[in-house]
Amino acid sequence: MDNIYKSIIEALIFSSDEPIPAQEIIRAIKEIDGEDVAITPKNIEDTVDQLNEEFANDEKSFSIIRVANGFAFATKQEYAKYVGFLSSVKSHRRLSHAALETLSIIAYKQPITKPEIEAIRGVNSDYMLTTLLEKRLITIKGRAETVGRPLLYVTTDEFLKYFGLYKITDLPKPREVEEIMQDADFLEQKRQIMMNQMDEVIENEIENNESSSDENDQDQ
Amino acid sequence: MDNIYKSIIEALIFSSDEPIPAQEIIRAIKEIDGEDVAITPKNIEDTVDQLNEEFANDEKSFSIIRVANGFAFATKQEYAKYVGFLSSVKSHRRLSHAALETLSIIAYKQPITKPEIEAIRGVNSDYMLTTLLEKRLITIKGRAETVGRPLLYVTTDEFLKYFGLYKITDLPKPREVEEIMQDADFLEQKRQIMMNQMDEVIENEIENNESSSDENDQDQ
Amino acid sequence: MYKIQLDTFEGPLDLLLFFIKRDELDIYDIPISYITKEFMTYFRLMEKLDLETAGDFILMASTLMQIKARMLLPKEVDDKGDEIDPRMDLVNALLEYKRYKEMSEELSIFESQQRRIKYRGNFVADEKRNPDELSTLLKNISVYDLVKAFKKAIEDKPEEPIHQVRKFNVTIEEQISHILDKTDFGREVSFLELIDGMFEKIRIVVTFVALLELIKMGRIGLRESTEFNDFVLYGLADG
Repeated sequence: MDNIYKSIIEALIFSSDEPIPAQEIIRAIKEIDGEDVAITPKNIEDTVDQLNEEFANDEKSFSIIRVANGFAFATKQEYAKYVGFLSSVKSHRRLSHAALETLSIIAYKQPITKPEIEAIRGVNSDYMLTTLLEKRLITIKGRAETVGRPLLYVTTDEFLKYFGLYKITDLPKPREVEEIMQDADFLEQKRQIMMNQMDEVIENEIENNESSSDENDQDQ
Repeated sequence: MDNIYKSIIEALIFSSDEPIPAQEIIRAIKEIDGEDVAITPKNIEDTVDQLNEEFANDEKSFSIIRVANGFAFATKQEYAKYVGFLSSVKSHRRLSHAALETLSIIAYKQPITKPEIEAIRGVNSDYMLTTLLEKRLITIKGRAETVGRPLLYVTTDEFLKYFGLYKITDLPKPREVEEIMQDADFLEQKRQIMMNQMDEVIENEIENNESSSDENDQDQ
Repeated sequence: MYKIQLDTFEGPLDLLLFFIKRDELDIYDIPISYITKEFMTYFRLMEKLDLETAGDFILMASTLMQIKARMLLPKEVDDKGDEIDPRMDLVNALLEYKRYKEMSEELSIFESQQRRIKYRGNFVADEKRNPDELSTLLKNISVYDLVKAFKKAIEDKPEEPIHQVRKFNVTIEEQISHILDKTDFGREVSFLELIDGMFEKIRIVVTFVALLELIKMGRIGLRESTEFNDFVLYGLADG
């Protein structure tokens, strides 16, 4: 199928305004060219890899990433400071520690109830749940069969997109308790070590720009 | 300036939320790399032409077009039929909103008649009812005993399945809704008010504690 | 003692983990008296009492004191005759919490990386058809959206706008008179007795505020308890 569909696949991914799953690409092609077109998800995967190789060779500023169960075009990290200058990404604040903590519990334990979340965190989590629901990073899916039938919370596609994950199973697993115990330094601040300086420079720039530029709150 | 800024210009056009004017591109670059960067609108124009030439040579499915006083990426005409298959997130949301509103009213108020639904929504709901019926999310269950004996609408098993509910009473209760919906601002305000009230009290408390306790409080 | 910002801790578990690290304690052999004392000191010195979590700190304080009490009693044994360490539940909770705290740090790294990229920005030039209602109508829609839509539909209902004001079902005034009742004629009551049977955190918190208010007014006094409970309040003559 190679070259005939390469450009079409590229065009479909390029013009989709949300990550497009392989199945949807196939559906679009079959819709136009007929059901008998022989094209598989594997073909799509290979084509995307091939396209990305070309973008790399051509030193393009963007490539196709796998995110939220689909494919999407996105700029490369090297251009962060320039695109950060004009992007609306900058108007989103980073999530708080409390929000990240709550999210990681929901992500690994989903579907999960509020009492279960609170039992792990040791604090009331109403405010956190409201905030995460508002940001569409989590949602409600049914009720638990336990006493009181509390509501169940799960993560969304928006969650995957926010953290740049392709599938929920791509989340790194929480370490086992035994492993945690073997640490010489029990509570090392991994995040601070791993966040490189570049990040902070960009964050600063983004914040400076935020305060100086007129806020545009389009969410689309 | 050529190659140094080519990719940056490309990245800026690619990621801008609106068609981006040459002046804006220049502003972004100078903001990051300094005011003394020698770059003119003519340079931008030339770079865009050069990029487009490359896209043509590489048989890319997209190019940069001049639109609304700015630059924007667009997929090429020959892919229009495939791209046209995709639905835009924006119009999809608008439609969803009306459907969702109608569906939620039926879910919570069922069995309910069309006039009752329209009294709440304030708009004619024929189209939405037809669509939801077609989608099998709602169905007709008898007639009301009121004048004219209008049809009664209820949700279906498919509805329950779609939303991950076991039975209709599993829908979040109004009380729970209030809990979930308290908007973040309100909660934050509430916290602030209460905290201000307490600050003074607590400060006295701390002072008393400090003077009366035998703890040594070296600050470090 | 280090001066620390209490509001940088996500909650009591986080604070306990901090002590364990700072003092290089063995998590499987936590010196419970010591850590309770530390905890209570910080709790009292909270620079800002965050109302959402004050109740949780109180709860942890009482848990710690309960463990402390059980440590002094003859050892309990389980079905197999093995000794039950009263600290076991707390240790498990701490370890479980730590797992997710670590994960949140990983997520934070993903977040930083993701903030450095930007998706294609505008699609004005790409003509797309109107969505096919039947296939995309409720894409990515969940029961949360349903509830939200219902709430909005009801609120926007033109004829009879409903203005809902959320009220606490408990006021500081009410709790002040409640405390005064309990401490009338110089009677004594421990804080934990006072809040016994209060299930809503907000009620405990408001009671605590009322308590502070009364101390300020000189209507009640506080003293250390001989028991393991933290403090006892007693009534003072009207001043």
